Amino acid sequence: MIRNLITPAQNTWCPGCGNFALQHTLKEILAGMEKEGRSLDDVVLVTGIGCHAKIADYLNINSVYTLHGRTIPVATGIKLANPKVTVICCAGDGDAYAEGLDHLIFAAKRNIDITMIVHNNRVYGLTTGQYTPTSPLGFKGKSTPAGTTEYPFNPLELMLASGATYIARGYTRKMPQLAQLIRQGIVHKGFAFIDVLQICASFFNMTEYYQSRVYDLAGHDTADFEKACAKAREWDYNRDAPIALGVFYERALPTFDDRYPARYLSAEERSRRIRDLFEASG
Amino acid sequence: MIRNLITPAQNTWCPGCGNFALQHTLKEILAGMEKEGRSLDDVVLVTGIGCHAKIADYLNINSVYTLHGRTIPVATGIKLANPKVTVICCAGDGDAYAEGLDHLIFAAKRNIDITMIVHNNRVYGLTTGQYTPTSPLGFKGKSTPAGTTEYPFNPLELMLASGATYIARGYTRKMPQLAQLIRQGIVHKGFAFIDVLQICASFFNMTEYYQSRVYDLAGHDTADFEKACAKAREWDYNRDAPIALGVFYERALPTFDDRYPARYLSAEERSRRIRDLFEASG
Amino acid sequence: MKEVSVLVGGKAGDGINNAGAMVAQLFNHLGYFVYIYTDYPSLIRGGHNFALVRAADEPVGAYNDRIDYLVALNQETLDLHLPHCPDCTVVANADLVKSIKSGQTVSINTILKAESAPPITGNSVMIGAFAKAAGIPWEIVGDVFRRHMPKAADENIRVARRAYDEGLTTRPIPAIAGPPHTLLSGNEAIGLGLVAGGLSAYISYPMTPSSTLLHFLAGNAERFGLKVIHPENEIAVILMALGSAVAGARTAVGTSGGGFCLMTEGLSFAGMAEIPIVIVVSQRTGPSTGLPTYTGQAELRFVLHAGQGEFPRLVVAPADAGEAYTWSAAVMHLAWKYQIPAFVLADKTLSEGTYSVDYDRLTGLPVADPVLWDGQAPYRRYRDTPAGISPLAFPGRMDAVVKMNSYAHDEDGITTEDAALVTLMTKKRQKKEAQLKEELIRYPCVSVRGTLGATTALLCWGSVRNACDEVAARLGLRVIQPVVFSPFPDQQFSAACRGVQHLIAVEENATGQLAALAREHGVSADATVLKYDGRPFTPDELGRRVQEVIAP
Amino acid sequence: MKEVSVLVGGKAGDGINNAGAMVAQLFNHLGYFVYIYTDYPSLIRGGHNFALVRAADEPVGAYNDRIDYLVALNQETLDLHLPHCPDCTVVANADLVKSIKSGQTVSINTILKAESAPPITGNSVMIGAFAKAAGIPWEIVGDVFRRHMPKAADENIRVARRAYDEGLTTRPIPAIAGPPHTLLSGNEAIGLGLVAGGLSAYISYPMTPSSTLLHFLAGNAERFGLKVIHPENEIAVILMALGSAVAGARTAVGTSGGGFCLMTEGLSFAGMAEIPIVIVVSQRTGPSTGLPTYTGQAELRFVLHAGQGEFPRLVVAPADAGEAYTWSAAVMHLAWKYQIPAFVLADKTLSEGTYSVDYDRLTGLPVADPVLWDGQAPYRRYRDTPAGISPLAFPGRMDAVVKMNSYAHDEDGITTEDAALVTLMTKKRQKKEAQLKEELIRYPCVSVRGTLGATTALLCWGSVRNACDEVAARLGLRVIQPVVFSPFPDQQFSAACRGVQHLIAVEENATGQLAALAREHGVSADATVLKYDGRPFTPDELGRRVQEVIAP
Ligand SMILES: Cc1ncc(C[n+]2csc(CCOP(=O)(O)OP(=O)(O)O)c2C)c(N)n1
Ligand SMILES: Cc1ncc(C[n+]2csc(CCOP(=O)(O)OP(=O)(O)O)c2C)c(N)n1
Ligand code: SF4
Ligand code: SF4
Ligand SMILES: [Mg+2]
Ligand SMILES: [Mg+2]
Repeated sequence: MIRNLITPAQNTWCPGCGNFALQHTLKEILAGMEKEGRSLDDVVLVTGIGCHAKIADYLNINSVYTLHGRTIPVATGIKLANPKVTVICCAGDGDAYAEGLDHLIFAAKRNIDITMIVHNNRVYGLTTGQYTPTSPLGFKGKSTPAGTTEYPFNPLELMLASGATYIARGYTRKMPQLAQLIRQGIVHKGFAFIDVLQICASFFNMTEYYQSRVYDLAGHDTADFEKACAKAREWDYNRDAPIALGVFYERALPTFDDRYPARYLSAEERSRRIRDLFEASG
Repeated sequence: MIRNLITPAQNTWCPGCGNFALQHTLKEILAGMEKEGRSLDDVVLVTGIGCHAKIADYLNINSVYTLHGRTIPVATGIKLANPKVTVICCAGDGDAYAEGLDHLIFAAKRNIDITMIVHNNRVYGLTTGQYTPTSPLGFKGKSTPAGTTEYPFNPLELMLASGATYIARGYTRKMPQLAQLIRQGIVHKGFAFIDVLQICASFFNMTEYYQSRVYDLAGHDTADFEKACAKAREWDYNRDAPIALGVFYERALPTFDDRYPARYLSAEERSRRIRDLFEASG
Repeated sequence: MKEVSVLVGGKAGDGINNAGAMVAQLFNHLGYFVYIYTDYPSLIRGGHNFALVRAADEPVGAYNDRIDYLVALNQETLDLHLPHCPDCTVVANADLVKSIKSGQTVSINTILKAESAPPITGNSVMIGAFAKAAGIPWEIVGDVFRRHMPKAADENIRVARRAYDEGLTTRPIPAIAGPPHTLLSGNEAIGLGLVAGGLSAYISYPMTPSSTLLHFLAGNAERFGLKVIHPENEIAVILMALGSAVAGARTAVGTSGGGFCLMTEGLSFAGMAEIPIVIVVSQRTGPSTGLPTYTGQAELRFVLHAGQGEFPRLVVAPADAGEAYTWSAAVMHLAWKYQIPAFVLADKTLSEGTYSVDYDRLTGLPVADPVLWDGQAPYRRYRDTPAGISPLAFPGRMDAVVKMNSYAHDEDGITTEDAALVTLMTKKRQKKEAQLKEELIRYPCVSVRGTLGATTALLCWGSVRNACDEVAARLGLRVIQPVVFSPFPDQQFSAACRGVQHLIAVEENATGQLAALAREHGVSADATVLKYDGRPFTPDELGRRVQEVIAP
Repeated sequence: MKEVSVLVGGKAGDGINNAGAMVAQLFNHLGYFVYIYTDYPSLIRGGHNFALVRAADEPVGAYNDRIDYLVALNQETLDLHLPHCPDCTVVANADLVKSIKSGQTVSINTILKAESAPPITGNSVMIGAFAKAAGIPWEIVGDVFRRHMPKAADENIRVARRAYDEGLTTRPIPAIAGPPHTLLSGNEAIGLGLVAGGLSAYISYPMTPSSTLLHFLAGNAERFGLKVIHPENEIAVILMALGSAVAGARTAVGTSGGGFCLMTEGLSFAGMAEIPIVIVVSQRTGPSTGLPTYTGQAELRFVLHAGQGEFPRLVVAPADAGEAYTWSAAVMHLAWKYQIPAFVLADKTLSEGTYSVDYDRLTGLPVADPVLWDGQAPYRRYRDTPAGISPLAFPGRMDAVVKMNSYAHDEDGITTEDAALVTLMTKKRQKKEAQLKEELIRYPCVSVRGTLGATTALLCWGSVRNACDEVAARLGLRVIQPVVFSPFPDQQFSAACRGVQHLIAVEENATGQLAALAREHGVSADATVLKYDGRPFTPDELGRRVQEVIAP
């Protein structure tokens, strides 16, 4: 049964919001999976809290609409308990890079087999426009009306330093490529990280800026760590520079979930072993 | 008045613990500062919770013995409120790399002018021997009796990716160099990060391993970011490789605390401005 | 009570809040007391928003069911609200509403085009049209624009004027004698109170409904000499704030329940290490993410008991902007005198509601002074004293070695595991609490209102008090509102309850948290009237529900 | 009661815990019930550690002031303890103690050298010497070594034997009739109970006194088919655990108060999203870092009210290993039936104390079954039902779209801000609580002990119950011990209090948290006996203090 992939929930993103592109892209990917005969019952979407996270209400698949900053540990728990499911996280940049940054680094370190999509609009959308860790220096948001005093960090560099095994950057106005990057991330066995430059129409509309700077990382050798670093550093989310889109780095490594094989015990076996341990301690 | 730099508190580190070296080093540095005419009243030591943190009880200077993982935000608050004081953090690796990793990255990003010394014994000492983010793959601790399933991360790489402006590694069995690295870190204007390979005699005694591998980063160009990355990657806290000690990277950048100048308001001025605002809103 | 209510509705992004604020200022300058309630979903554009402005000839702090004017920027506003106020006077945006039965319409598009004004001035058109319908003299309208919309005032005045001129006065509102007051939101009042209490740093991570306090203080950082910092998360917030306080700066943090969860470990640290800190918690509907933009009163017990272990804390829950201002200042002073964590417990209704405040008539509260070190060495950070308060010195102070500690510690701040010393230091902290409780006797910790001698009383707290006041006035009841919850003002509370035969707890939560707390302190409510859908009680609704339990 | 107590003392790193465990096993195999208390500072080597083994002919769960044997590995042990037990029989390590007035010494160094055994076997020397002094037959000693120190048993037996042979029997302990029991620490009992309740994943970050539960389950992961994970911090712990539960795995977490602070936001999420989770909180002395290795009971109120907003939770505080086992299993089952967060609230005394447990005589508690989805599409994760329990399905289940949500949501799990729906869903969660409260009537939620008809009663909870039992036996009192705290067992509690004229609350905290809770539920204690120095009440001390308040 081909299901309707969109729920009846009213969509409340602003006109022009990049989240529409992400939703559409995911919908297409899911539809594709279904066409290939995969059951969407085995897919779980995990979101944080923020504009991006509303996608949990809109996509008609299993979802866990978690807390601000906490997609990754929830996704990790799901994957550990049931390694057969495909777990996709949609997180915000406030979510993933501020409130819950530590989890992101540990997900990379562990190489847990989940796909992390960061809707990086470089602003807190839902709380009406404060700077995030990827906002440029001097960003005037509601919490920094005189401009921020911090440089942004570069999430791709952080992921490279943390051992992530799939690192990509997409852009909501390059949808075919975005779909390709996410699809490949889902297929990738291990932690797949995709930073998506997402247009926020209301609080930080970078469309013009991005349009003239983005280019496709065609021909880049994704197995070369050094080159990946160089490409990641080319644009630092602050200075003017060409902005590469595509897969920066990919490699194969055993996953965290693989290292915790399921071990089933029948209720009787369980009771017997408890009893044995009681006896051994007497 | 030259004060006694050691308190009467009973020292409870294990025989052979590398923390003694760190304490001695800090004591010498403090004594040196005093000799140069600096008042130690202007120095604050901020520690986490763990074996390392007992140094707060032992050194007779201002100290804040905080929470597990939270040296950095406390130190940041102190520095912001009083930019004239010198703030030194002593943190554990469980502290700085697990419980409180996010703060570490943000301290580097902000370039807050504090000195962060990580007593990296690569194990949770005080809680009797569990793995930390820098324990090697397969480490058998009490929480991982069958061996860990995670690669360690490389704190130097993370710091390079986070924008830290002073990055060094020391070793508790190379005390003169250690003293030099910390002294230089304190002098450095901005966030100074020093990962100290600290021997834990009870739960992870790596003395032999380190002795045969450490070497001095003499002649390394600390201004060269690429070279710093290469040197940092040489040993990944897991594989066998030569272990460089010294300053990996240093550069000048405005500090976070500099960007928040003190603005003093007299009580009357404050009242007047409140009143004005009341009037403006009527 | 002479009163009039205006509902301004439209979609998120239409500037409904601003329009409400301008309407309120019109009333303010006509001599009325005003109150504004804003209702909006958790989204940026498109959902239904409305602002309810209630004006009266006496102070009000709640909106009611009756609406006199409906200013509708779109059809949805009419569909949602007109059925509830069939007699109200409608002023609608002709561009987006279908035909209306009565009232007048004005075309925003046409007027903007005529004045070649940008879309953002659309709500000024509606304000102009409303002002005319209500017969408000143009001088007042122009004045209010110039004063309260100084940016681009001319443009807005032009479009408002055109709408004003095109409209008809159908239901004039008389001016009444009385000066305009200051209009402050609860969060602004808290912010100003903290500044009055000596605030020098405010640290916060955005979370509705506390975010507007962050925005307000960030916007006024220069003016008040503040450092306003928005760090990576709430754990950093509380610990940075504690560091700032350790160094001697009066510091506050603000958040809502979810963010406060992440501060509880720092809270307990403040309790043990005796670090003064003010924590503003503004409640919204829970549990968990809940309804971010709606109200609730379900965190009283959480705030009272949060953090491991036991330590003194001050918890104060003001009801309106005036109380919020005076108590926020007092809370800051008391936090510093007793070196304890202290709370201003608000809710969305208070934080984002706007109230008329008269600076000169605010009840001043005593100013508690901190106990500072006299310089007699050796400095002992946790010196035991008769009142348990150890004189303060800060790192950087000459000849003071200041050692703060989250472990059990001795008077010097050195870790101890000695049983007798642990007991002593716990008693020291308890002495501070006893002393604070004593000192608070001089503060109005329990507010008794309405018909003071009535034997039927409404027991309530926080913003709900305002609706209770009105119900009490109508029904001749007493209102008992504890403002301080910790240390619990037992004496004032039992005095307040004296003679009460029928006690009705009114709360915006599902379990009756204040009722349970009162039971713990020896007073049992006979009934509870609870509401937990995120919307505040209106006096009308509350009146009905109270009558049900009084005479069932 | 026939009883004997042995104190084994030395410095941290000497293996005092192990020595205590071996002494306890000797008594166990002599037919005694035993209890072990370990006292150690928060450090790895060098500080003073001691283990107190109390053996009796009836079950015991506390140590007392009287000590019969003092096994001293160093001089400090003698200095600290001998003054309090001048009549005890001393067995001391000749290498490290000065001359002793009475008793015997044995040189560990000499014996180890003679047997060329490693230093780690030093405490086996002392065990051998003690066994001889106490006249314990060698067969039992050898047996106990082989059974309970299987690694390197031979080496240890050799050194023990030599010490045994060199020593004299000075104060023989008679064997009594009775089989050996299982000796379990509270944390082991909790762990086994969770496994019995179907545990499949345990996630925890180390924190004393919960860490030994992590170590125990990690060490037995293979045996019980568990995934045991130690993540980066407690926030990750609770959220990973919730993810695991969402996917259908019975999951528990463990921590102490400071770590629990960081879990409170996740707790509220579990409440709203209706995710079953078991949270073990083992209390230590607070506030803040406090005394990490000492006990306390100061987090009852925190656990009851933690997390923003209101939602049903189950809170159970067992007193000994037997209760810990049976209730941990029940808590897991009930968490899953009601899809709620559920607590096992322990303290250091219980977690790290060791108790004799008889598997066959444990009171079995009912097994509550979860309500599973019947497969009738469409699946609605939050379907409202008469009891408020929505049938469970997990992601991966065919034809079920499972949507979980931390926002207020409709029955499908889609976010809502609708007032009526919000009210409905809050009521749904309240129905679950009401139903759980109903179901708990069949459980022994309040334990009434001692002289059941006595009019003077001790009101207590958690591990303190064991000392209360002894005092009650001596003084002829009733003991009332609530085991379940939420939902509060009002009916059983008032039944338990019937006829009580003098109620004395006994707690290891500074404010009397249970006393306050009882007041909230209509029962006032006449006096409180409190202790908050991190050391548990001994029956002797408690007896004295109770007598002071009974007859002042
Ligand atoms: C613990 C906590 N702190 C703060 C908030 C308030 N909050 C909700 S969404 C959000 C930021 C959203 O920013 P981002 O993650 O970038 O998502 P976006 O809205 O831009 O998609 C914040 C701060 C919260 N829900 N929980
Ligand atoms: C929130 C919290 N979680 C856990 C603990 C328990 N704890 C105390 S020290 C420590 C680890 C110490 O390891 P590390 O930081 O490496 O310091 P070390 O002892 O090795 O110097 C832990 C987990 C705590 N105090 N607080
Ligand atoms: S505020 Fe920005 S991110 Fe949020 S819905 Fe609007 S455009 Fe999208
Ligand atoms: S356990 Fe390790 S780190 Fe801790 S005091 Fe002993 S040797 Fe030092
Ligand atoms: Mg964002
Ligand atoms: Mg360590």
